[in-house]
Amino acid sequence: MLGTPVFAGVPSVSATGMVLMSPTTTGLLLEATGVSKTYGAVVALKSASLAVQPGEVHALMGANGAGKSTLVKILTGAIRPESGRIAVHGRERTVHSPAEARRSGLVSVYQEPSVIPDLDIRANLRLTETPLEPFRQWVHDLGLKNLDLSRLARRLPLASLRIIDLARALAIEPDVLMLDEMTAALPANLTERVLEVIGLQRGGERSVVFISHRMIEIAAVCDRATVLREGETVGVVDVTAGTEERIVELMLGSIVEGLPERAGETSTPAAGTAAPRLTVRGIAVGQKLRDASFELRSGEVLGVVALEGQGQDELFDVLSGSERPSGGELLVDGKPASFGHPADAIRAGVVYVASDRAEALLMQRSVRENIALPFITRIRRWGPIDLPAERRTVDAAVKRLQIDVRAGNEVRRLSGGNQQKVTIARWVAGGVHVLLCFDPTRGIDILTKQQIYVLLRDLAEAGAGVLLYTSELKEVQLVCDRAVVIFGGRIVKELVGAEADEAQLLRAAYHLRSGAVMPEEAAGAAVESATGDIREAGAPKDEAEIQA
Amino acid sequence: MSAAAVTTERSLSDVLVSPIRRNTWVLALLGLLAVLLVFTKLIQPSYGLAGVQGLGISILPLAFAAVAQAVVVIAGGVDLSIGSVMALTSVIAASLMEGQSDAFGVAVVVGVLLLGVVIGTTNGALVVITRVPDIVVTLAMSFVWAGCALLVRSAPGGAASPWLLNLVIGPFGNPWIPKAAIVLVVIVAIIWIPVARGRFGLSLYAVGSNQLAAFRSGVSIGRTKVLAYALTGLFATLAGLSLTASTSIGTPVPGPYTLESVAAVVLGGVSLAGGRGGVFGPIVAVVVLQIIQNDMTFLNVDPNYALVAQGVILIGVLVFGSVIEIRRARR
Amino acid sequence: SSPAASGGGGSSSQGAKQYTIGYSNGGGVGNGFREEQVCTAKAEAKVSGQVSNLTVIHRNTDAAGQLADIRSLIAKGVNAIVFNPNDPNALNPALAEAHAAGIKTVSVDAYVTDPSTWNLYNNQVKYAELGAKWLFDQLGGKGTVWYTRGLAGHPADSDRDKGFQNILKQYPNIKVVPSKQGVFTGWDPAKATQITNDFISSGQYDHIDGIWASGMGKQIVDAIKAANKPFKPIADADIGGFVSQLLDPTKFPSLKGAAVTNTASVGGAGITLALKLLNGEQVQADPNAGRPNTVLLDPVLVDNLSDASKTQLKAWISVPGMDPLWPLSLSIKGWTTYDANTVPSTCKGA
Amino acid sequence: MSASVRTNQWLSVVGWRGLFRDRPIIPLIGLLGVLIVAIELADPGIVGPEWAGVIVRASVPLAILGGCQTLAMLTGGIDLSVAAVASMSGFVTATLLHSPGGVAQGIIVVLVVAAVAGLLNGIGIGVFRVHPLIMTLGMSFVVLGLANVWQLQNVQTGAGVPDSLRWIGSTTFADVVPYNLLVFIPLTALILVGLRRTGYGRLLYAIGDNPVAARLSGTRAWQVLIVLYVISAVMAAIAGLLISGLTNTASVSLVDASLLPSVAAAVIGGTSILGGRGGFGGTIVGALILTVLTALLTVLGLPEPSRQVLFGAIIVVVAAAYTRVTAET
Ligand SMILES: Nc1ncnc2c1ncn2[C@@H]1O[C@H](COP(=O)(O)OP(=O)(O)OP(=O)(O)O)[C@@H](O)[C@H]1O
Ligand SMILES: Nc1ncnc2c1ncn2[C@@H]1O[C@H](COP(=O)(O)OP(=O)(O)OP(=O)(O)O)[C@@H](O)[C@H]1O
Ligand SMILES: [Mg+2]
Ligand SMILES: [Mg+2]
Repeated sequence: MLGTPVFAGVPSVSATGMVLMSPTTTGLLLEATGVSKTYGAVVALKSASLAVQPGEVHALMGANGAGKSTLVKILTGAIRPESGRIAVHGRERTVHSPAEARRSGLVSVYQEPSVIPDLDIRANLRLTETPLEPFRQWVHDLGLKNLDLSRLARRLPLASLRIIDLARALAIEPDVLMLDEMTAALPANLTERVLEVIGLQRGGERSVVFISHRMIEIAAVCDRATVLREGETVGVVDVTAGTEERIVELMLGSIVEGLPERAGETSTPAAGTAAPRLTVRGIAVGQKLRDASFELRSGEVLGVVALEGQGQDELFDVLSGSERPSGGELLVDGKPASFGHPADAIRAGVVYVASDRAEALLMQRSVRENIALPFITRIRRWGPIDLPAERRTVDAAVKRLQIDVRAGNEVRRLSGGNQQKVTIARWVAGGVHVLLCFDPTRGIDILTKQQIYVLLRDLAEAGAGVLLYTSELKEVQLVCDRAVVIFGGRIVKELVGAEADEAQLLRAAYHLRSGAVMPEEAAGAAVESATGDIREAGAPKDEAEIQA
Repeated sequence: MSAAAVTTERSLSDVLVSPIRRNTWVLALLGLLAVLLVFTKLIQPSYGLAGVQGLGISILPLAFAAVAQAVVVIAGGVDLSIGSVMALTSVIAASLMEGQSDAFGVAVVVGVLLLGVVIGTTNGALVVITRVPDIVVTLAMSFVWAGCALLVRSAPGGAASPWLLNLVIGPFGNPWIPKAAIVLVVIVAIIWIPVARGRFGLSLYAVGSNQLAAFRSGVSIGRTKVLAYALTGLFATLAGLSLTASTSIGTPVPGPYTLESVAAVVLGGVSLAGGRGGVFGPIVAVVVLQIIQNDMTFLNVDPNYALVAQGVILIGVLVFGSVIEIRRARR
Repeated sequence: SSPAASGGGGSSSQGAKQYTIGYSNGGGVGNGFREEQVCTAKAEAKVSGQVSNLTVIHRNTDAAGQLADIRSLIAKGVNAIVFNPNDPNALNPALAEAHAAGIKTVSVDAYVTDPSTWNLYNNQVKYAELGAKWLFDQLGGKGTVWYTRGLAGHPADSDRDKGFQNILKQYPNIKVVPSKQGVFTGWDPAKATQITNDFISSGQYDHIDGIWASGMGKQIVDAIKAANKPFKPIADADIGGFVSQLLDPTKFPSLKGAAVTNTASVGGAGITLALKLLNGEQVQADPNAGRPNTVLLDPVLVDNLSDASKTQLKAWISVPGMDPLWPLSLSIKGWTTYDANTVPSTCKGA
Repeated sequence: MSASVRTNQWLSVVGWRGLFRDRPIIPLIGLLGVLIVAIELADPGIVGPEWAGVIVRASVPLAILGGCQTLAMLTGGIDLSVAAVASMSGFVTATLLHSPGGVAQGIIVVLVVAAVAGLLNGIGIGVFRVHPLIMTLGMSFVVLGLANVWQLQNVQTGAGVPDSLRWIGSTTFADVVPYNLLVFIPLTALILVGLRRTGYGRLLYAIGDNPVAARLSGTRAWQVLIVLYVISAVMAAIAGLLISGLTNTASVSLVDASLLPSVAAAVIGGTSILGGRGGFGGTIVGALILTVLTALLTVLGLPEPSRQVLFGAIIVVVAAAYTRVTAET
């Protein structure tokens, strides 16, 4: 795919595909066996093993909640296991803290950013004793330009923070680098650069443990994959063409049936004729979003595609009532609407699934309270709750999204994917007119993704309009009827869903003139010119920060 | 746009603008202070040397207390035992120094400062070890330290070494410069600036800003917190010694410094959520509060309405600040 | 009397207001004693006709805070400062500065050690001695006494303790509970009630014969009544609520008690003393005070055992409807010139 | 689709821990029991129905004030104005005793005044986003100042605590059951049910847990906060009336000494000062623990300094043990 190296021929351990805990070959860089961890009644890891050879990129695979993050946290000393052995360079170790792990050569980029929000980047680097020059070099290589080291971290967008996290880890020159869903929050252009950098590590001194739910990324950069299921290592696989199926099978156990190719296959919406649910006319937000106009019809899933910081955040903020537009007009079901608060939007039937779970969930409350939250917000609903009715509604939503609620007393105990489902379930439980989804499948496993696609199509079929921003371009073809591409705060292209393949979308996202076929190698050059375009358009500094 | 060099150089405007942008609140406070001084001169034309000298010595205990509170609040905690620690260290110092030589007095000051560090460390260690929220531990410890102060002496008394009084009372060189102000600025600068510049300072802000991220960045949360409390204990002891120095005695009953220090810290631009602010803002806030107090006297405001006015001003300044903040966020 | 310092502005001293006086009270906002004290100061300043401006600083603070207040009065340039000190020694630096600036200083309700300041206060040692002696005599010199005190560490409390211990030494057969140090109410009505309730419910109340109190007698008596326990002889201060209890045999049958005066009129007396000093008048210091420049106000004890003393108590509470937490003795002979009945109204309009 | 649940829950330590974590009130009650045993050991025979009545009577106002803190803390706030408001309410009611409307009028007036103070708190915190600690601290200055102005206006009206307040605040049924439970039990029921079973109660937790999420779900936090601080102030006023009845005293600073204990009652009761966790049940036990602890120290007859030291030390130990027992993993 995206100009990343083809599978390098790393000597494979075994061609049989699956070996339960491959008998240790000499010179393993990192080896963990029998690692277990429980949280109260929840067993996060039962018996996990991982063996990493020098110079390999090793995928750690598993469905949501399989225990991947837990294993990485244990390996880098962020939490303590109940049992298990960890050996680095063949020597057994107990790691008490990330700082200690780092001294042993183990460094992780965790699923959530680990940058101190109230310190500037320079201070963050000093805190972690990261050498400055290598850091700069890595930041540059990873495609983050014009990073101002004196900016406070809390003022930087999530994607920049992820890149900073990664560059910082690389600058430390670790022996084993663990990346927990590094690419989930990145726009396509940055993902590409990250994969490239990871690919370059292959065959060197350093090993990478790579976690991602995107099979395509695994195929692109990984040599081997360890698969976790329900806290247990169920297999180690050589990644070669065609092993995808095998990995998925291992991940999900016996339950896999053929995953539908296109979630929306069955539906052929009369998109052209249905009444518009949402009409956006000339919406602007300062300099960041300029003159956005489109229609979202009942029964339609409309994709939104953009590189990082092209105005999509502002668009969704305006539509969800979080921010007032500086100009333009909004119609919901043909009636003019003006949202001063998310409550206004919700009242009008326009609901928003935020991408950042930390932003959307009451982490210390139950799944049930989280899902039922929107029902009680209006003053009229402050009185006694009809508990049986609530239970019915919530149970239906939980069932529909197949949420694992065993740790549901407190949402923070759920795995990332299940948390994500809760954020969606909240809106599925009530009736929606317009569903705004901002990267809803971020960090979600392959099966759940399929469920969400089906769900979005179902909702559309039931009459809702769905607006779906996605950073995973493949999704557009899978679920969207149409897609619009935003660049520099403007809508620059509209495509029909079925035709919107990745190449098309990327080209549009970089705002390249159509017609020219983009050779994969030319991506870099394209980036340069795209950057130039933004400059001319006078995009403010914040947005210009991340340009591939 | 070619090499890495371009990407990370700081432009001149960044160097100049960002410290101003980051210290807007403190600068605004300094502005308020200037306005208040002019206002004071207008309502009380005779305001001059005596006023400034009185101001200098008056703010000393609360200023140190505010610095003490600021340190721990920056680290994401809060210390409700500052008033009690001040009382305890102040009675110990005054009791030991009574009728002793100057040299012994110096030894007492050093010893009491060390004790303050021990007290602060105890607070911090309890917070870290018990994992009970800071506010609970320090609230409970405020009873313990106040009780200890009463054990030391049941009534106010003792005496400060004369040199200690001379250290803070009166002018320094120029009659307009109070010694107390010099003492305050020098001590705070000597202790705080190296701390803030060093790795420990970074850790303080890191822990206050986001504990998880700090831990993952290799900061030892426990050690940082304990050290923060130790530093707070040290500054609280300096506040207690200023009490002894300005009143020449030790009082076992804690004064109103705990809550006042929290108020000063918030007024001084330190976020109670941790991770943001510095120690100089709170000092300016203390000066502002004291001048307001003086102006009430000059204006002959009825004491009860003065109390009301104090509450309204406290709220008003913060309402003003957050209205500005909300406006800015809208834009 | 004629103006001493100022350059002969007014020809007649009567009616010519020429002095500005500062008044500092470092604690007890809302406390009956302190509020009444400020009121008497205001009343005296008004009646004297010689005070053009009385600036009152009245807030809850400590000695260092009061130092700041006195310094701001100095910066304001008042002619005299009357204050209720938070500590006998702590204010000395500011008092010296005041003296250097030609400002007269008067300490009321407690003394300070500054040599140039005049002190005028209730004799707290004697307060305790009067009550203790009355109480121990009631018990025939033999029995157990519950010793309830004020605020730990407060100078008045320490003085009272001194007096109590003085008398205790003379009565070897009197036993004190819970200990010789007594129990502290903190002069906090709620805490006093709580302590009494605990004392009663623990059964210890049944074994005592009398109570010595430091101003919280009303709360103690109320708690005893609420618990349906028999009253025991009690010595306390002349607080309105307590004296009413002593005079109400229907609600408080067979309650024997004595009220010792602890007048809050020291505020007004302090103004008088300051004016005397400003006018250059000779002031007679109390030779028995044990310190120079000191005027001691001796307390008196009145019990509810005889008709004569009851008449005296009734006279005290005759000032219409005062707050029950305020002390009753509203004037001091020779030191206050206002009409006692006007004190409450002086406070009106704040 | 992952983790499996442990089966033999009750056999394991983890199981007990889990039980305590889900029902944090159980270890608290155990602790209260320990203190009661201690007091009985220190002074045999003291514990009995009458004693219990006295303890409950003293705990009720503290529990109500702790309830104010609990509600505020659930949203991540705190209410430092409760003491001033409570003192004001007892005091002003007393001064209005001889007004034409009598006690009833007095009570209505103070509840309205308290509600106004709470409203201003709520507006400052909810609309202007002033930190609750500062907003309520400032408000306590304002209320105390104004109450004192009122005191000086009214020294002549003959303040006295109304008999009805004395009855409800200090007397007991059959020498055991305090009448202040007549106020407390309905109030408790209201709060407990309100927190668990009403939309409003849920929103308090939601705002404290994650204000951004609450907002995105359509919660207008300012509405919730204004109502919260009004409720808190009204509860404080009710507590103030009971305290003035209990002590038969009306003073503008009557309740000051209960401010920090009210915070302590809430936090000992397991309410998180950071918001989103806790409840009123724990606070009630917390208030009982503090009251029994004070009684224990009284019974021990220690001098004041040692009592203070012990009081603080025991709170730390209690809170630490509690945290340990209910901790995760
Ligand atoms: N602090 C915690 N308390 C309770 N349970 C937890 C906690 N952290 C994780 N778990 C549980 O442990 C299991 C493994 O979680 P983990 O985060 O490792 O999954 P993951 O494989 O990284 O999933 P995802 O792909 O969704 O990120 C989940 O069932 C989760 O609910
Ligand atoms: N507390 C609750 N728990 C679970 N489901 C609820 C709850 N309250 C409402 N619902 C369900 O959510 C859906 C939408 O509720 P909503 O409050 O919008 O009702 P509504 O009749 O549309 O009100 P309005 O006319 O004011 O918009 C309904 O299907 C209702 O059954
Ligand atoms: Mg994970
Ligand atoms: Mg509806």
